[in-house]
Amino acid sequence: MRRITYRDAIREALREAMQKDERVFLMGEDVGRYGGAYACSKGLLDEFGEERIRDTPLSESGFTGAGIGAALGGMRPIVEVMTVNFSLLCLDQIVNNAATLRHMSGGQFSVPVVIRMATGAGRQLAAQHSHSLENWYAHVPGLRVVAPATIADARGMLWSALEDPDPVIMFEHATLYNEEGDIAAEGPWAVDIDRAAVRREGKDATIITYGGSLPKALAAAQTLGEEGVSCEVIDLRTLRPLDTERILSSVANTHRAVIVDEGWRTGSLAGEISAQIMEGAFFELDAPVARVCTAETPIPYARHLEAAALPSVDAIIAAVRRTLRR
Amino acid sequence: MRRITYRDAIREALREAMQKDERVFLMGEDVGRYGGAYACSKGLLDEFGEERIRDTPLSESGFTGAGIGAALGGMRPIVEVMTVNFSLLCLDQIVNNAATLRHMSGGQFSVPVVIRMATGAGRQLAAQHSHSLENWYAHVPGLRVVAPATIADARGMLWSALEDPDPVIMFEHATLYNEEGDIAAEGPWAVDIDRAAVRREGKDATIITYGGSLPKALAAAQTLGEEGVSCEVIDLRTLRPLDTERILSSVANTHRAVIVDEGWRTGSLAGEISAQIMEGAFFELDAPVARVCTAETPIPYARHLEAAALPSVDAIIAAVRRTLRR
Amino acid sequence: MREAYDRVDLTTEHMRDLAHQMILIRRFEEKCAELYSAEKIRGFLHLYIGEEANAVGVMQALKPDDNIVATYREHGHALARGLPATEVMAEMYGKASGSSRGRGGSMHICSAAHRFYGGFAIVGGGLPLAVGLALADKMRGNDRVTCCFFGEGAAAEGEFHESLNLAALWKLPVLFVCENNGYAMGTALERSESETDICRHAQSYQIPAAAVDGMDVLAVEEAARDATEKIRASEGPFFLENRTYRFRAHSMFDAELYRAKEEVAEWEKRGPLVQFKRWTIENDFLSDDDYAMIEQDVAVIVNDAVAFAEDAPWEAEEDLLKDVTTPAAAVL
Amino acid sequence: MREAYDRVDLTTEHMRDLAHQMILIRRFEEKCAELYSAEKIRGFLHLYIGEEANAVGVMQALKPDDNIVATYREHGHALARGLPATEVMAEMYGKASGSSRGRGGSMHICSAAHRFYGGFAIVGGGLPLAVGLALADKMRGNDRVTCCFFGEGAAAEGEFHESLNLAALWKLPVLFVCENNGYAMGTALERSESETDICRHAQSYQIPAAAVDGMDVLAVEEAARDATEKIRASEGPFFLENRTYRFRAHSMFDAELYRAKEEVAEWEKRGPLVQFKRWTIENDFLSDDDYAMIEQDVAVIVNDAVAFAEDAPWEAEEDLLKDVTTPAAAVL
Ligand SMILES: Cc1ncc(C[n+]2csc(CCOP(=O)(O)OP(=O)(O)O)c2C)c(N)n1
Ligand SMILES: Cc1ncc(C[n+]2csc(CCOP(=O)(O)OP(=O)(O)O)c2C)c(N)n1
Ligand SMILES: [Mg+2]
Ligand SMILES: [Mg+2]
Repeated sequence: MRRITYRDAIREALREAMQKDERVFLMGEDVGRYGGAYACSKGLLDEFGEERIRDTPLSESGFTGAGIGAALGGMRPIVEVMTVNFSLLCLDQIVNNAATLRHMSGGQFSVPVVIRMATGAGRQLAAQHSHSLENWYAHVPGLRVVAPATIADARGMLWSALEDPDPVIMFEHATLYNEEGDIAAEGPWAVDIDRAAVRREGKDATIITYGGSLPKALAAAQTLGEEGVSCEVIDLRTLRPLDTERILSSVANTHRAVIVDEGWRTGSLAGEISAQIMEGAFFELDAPVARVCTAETPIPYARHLEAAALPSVDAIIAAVRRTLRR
Repeated sequence: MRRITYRDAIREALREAMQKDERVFLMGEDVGRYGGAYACSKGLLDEFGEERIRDTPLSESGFTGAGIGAALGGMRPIVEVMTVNFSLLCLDQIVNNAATLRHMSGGQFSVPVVIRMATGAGRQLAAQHSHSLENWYAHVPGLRVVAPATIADARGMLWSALEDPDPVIMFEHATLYNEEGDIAAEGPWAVDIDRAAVRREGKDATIITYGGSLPKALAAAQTLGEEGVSCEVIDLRTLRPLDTERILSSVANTHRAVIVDEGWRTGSLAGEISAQIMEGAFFELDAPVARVCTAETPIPYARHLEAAALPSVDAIIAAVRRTLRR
Repeated sequence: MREAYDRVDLTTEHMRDLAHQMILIRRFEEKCAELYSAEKIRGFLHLYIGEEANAVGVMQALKPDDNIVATYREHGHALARGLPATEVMAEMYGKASGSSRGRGGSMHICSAAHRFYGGFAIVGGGLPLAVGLALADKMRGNDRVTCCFFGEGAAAEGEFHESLNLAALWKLPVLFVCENNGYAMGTALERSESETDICRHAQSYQIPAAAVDGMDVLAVEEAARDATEKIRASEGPFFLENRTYRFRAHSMFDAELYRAKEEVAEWEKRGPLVQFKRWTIENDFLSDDDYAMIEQDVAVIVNDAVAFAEDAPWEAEEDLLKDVTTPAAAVL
Repeated sequence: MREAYDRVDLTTEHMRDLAHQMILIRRFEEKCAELYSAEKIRGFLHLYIGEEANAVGVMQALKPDDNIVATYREHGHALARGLPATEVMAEMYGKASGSSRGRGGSMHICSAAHRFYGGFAIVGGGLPLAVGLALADKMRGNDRVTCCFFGEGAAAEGEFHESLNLAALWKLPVLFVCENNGYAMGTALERSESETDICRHAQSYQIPAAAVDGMDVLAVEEAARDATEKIRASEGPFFLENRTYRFRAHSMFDAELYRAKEEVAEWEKRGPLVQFKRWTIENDFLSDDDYAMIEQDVAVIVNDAVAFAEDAPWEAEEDLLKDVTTPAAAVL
């Protein structure tokens, strides 16, 4: 075992992919000389050169579309859109082109591109730099959406995503990059991105979450555990397609569920999951499924207001208690 | 009473708004000389001139942002984005600017812009011209989202939207423009856009829908009614903020609900509504809430495939029967 | 048309071939218009009638291995590229034998075999893809040109700006072909661009650009040969502005309130078919009989296409979800 | 700096005023950097140090009634526009007395009273808004200029292209000020633009453009006066490219791997404060004592700002959802 950060894990995964497959290259704003807005690609320019660690102009639609086109052309591009906030400028390319090409062409073309972006709030970056739009992407057929929440997944998911012949959106929560954790000294690292992962087993209630909210969910489960409430914590890991089976089987055991999602409550992925539980496990439920989401406001800058807007460990604990009527 | 089409109703509403308030103007691609992609503004150029019926270049982000800026500057712009499919090019302006400005400025600025767009499938326009992304917009704090489903709402909602001091997104389902209906000879037309509308009363099950799916829901309710199943049909009318109260009170009476939404099932607004019923009326439910949505595929061109992908009257009837276990 | 054309193979064979292609596109689309009224074809139908010289002329300069990215007005490009009229027509019918198995329709004609990437219906949306295809070729050392067709209306879109800059910055082998037919739906160029000289925009990215008479197939072929030669040599993009005109409505829903019949009539006099026919006859390349023959051959092709489409099977409804994602088996 | 400057009011008062403003911005931001390390200020902090001559010079040409749209690097613009240092500092602290009640922070300084629309953190995102503000003024017959600041990195964005075209096409009173500091984060201009002469881009939309030495406050003032005069006369946009340099890191997270210390040192020699100080002393407008006085005054202002921010109250948590939508009461 060795101790590395989530950021290191992403960087290792990038290096490995570049070494394994010469069709792989990384493109995006400041991935090269700057070393990446979150320093994920620091050092890679020296190792792989300008062609494969490709700095782009500020042109989200242009270079994301170019990544999609390069994938069509036989490459395996990794496009880094600095943050999901800026991806609002390239949604046309992702939704109208990447997600539809296979279908529109009657199965003639595939688009094996991986588009990485940082997501989420928690760093006092205010209203234009704190979105969590995972459910927007999870809504779109033709895309796969993944969200590594652990060091191991950060290390392993990229390669699994590159092996997918279709476009994959990879969300990296900005607050995770500095997280440290133990990881095996050597691979294999590949992750099964068709399956959700149980991060903690439990029998009284199921907490379903992903990405940046996983640490909060585990902390809540820990505290509740000390009080004798045993929570199962499910890390969705892949947001599209959802591992509904895993969700339902857990709820069938615990009969109670709380979904934690940093997206704004209305229209959130948490809503979708609640609906799927309604449809697939209604008669198993002892209490209504609860959601802990972000308040319905653009994210404020002030620390205390931002904290009040986002899902908190306390809010998760309270929600679990409510479903248990304790 | 007089008989007009949904398109006529939109046009009358545009004329009335232009006449009532000189700060109002219409801008968008081909709204002038062409008469509007859906002919909604036909004739208005002659009446109001180039300045107020403003043709724009193909620059969705540019002219939508300009509409937002003009609203900041004291005008009351109506921006027409031909279809929601093209709005993928101006989401940055709508989400990062229009929806956040009031908040980011600590309440100093308001953005009284109305952004109209056609939405939906059903006309064999295939994968890039058939999106229903209502839930994307309904997810965003700072926006109001409305969807006139009837001739009267098409006639009245625009003015109500213009009276809202904040940005309003108005979705007009492309299959509704040719719908005909009776409407009062004279106003007032203004619609209460804070409330959902009950389009048909019933006691056995509640069908919740909006926009282009309302006619399908009513047809299903009609058939079911003939079989002795009495359905209440709720037209959400405003997709953000949702009239949760109205939804819950109806479900409290019928104890059964089916949601019809042309969005792709996963991540749909239907999921949000199902979750809200879970949270607010769980103990009232005699059966799990059902959803009738669009299949998880880009919309195919072929008529029979497109029809198979979209919510149908038969599918709604079947879903209601299932919730009634008949 | 002009006296002389350099670097165009001025033989009877080639002239016949060009005439055949342009006439095939014209008759094929005239038939499509009929079939639209007959409700055999639905959705949007954007006719290329009047603009045939552009697709046909440009394709002469492209090799089978080059890539093509087109718009929703792409029937002409597809046929000129050699897609079988049968499969294109079947696609318009929405049949399983269509080039996109009926999933694409008129706006999304595609053929991997012809490196014809489609059929893109978001104005400007094809440009970034073309840049990416060229980037892949450059990185893999393929000697290939990516030819991207779009209308002058697309020039106002941000994606145009971003794509031209990337192509020039990275010296990518892209041939940008702007089919300037004067209108974007009902919006005349001067109402959408502060600078109506599109070439000047291209040049502002350091991209060499040339304007050509898009009603003269030989002029277009010549310009395209120049352009592709420069691209293959310099590995940088080139920009062609083809001055042309759309004789028909934008789509079947267009009432054409924005232009005068006289204007259309004026341009029709300079139509690519009439001009070329006159020129080839005056210069003794082809005779009236040759043209009669061509019309006969074309009529057969169009009729066969319709027959094929009529008889073609519908995709099974159970296969609705096919082609949303790639089956693991198909992984390369 | 030059010998002579036309149309700049060469008086001791004006020189003192310019010096005061530039020094205020410099000391204010130096303090901000300290406070960031002390964790009083959080989030992103983009310092304007080295670029002060641009905001200060341009503001001289603007009237109280003109509109301003800026970026996330806008402390200098806010102060030069006259926003109280107290409210700006309180905003950085996230306090309720901040210019945006603590909701915006460093990147979203706004003031309706100063027609300072903010503080926009999406690169290029402010340009369409500026076009819209100018459109409103033109339609309402207001004699007003909208001044839009952005960096050279924004020039590659589609929104830049669309906005310049609209402003030129509709002849709107917009002053585009491109603060070209050579880098977009770590990306040098030549790595992001195929055409590095930004003025040439502006001209390709038929927008008159001029490049000016952004390290010379008098040259900037002069150019801005020329520009705004032309705009007010012709009712069309004007484009200024200010050649300047950022002395500090892009943000507090930047390791500056992409440029050499020597390059920074070279530019620092031409710093706007040192140059102006030398020039005003050599030309007997100001003395060392004057500068000592200015530093004293500025120190007081900065200290008061910090004291104000320290003592300012926090917004109540219950008010979290305030300012998401407009209370009916506030409807105009
Ligand atoms: C982004 C986008 N906006 C609007 C439309 C609707 N639309 C389809 S074609 C067209 C006009 C395009 O004109 P041009 O680029 O000149 O091509 P032409 O149709 O003249 O061949 C418009 C506005 C679209 N398809 N995509
Ligand atoms: C659309 C978008 N993409 C990326 C970013 C991240 N980012 C913030 S500032 C910046 C560089 C901008 O450079 P420039 O426009 O030259 O302004 P400068 O910072 O040099 O003043 C980048 C890439 C952003 N904020 N918005
Ligand atoms: Mg055109
Ligand atoms: Mg810069």
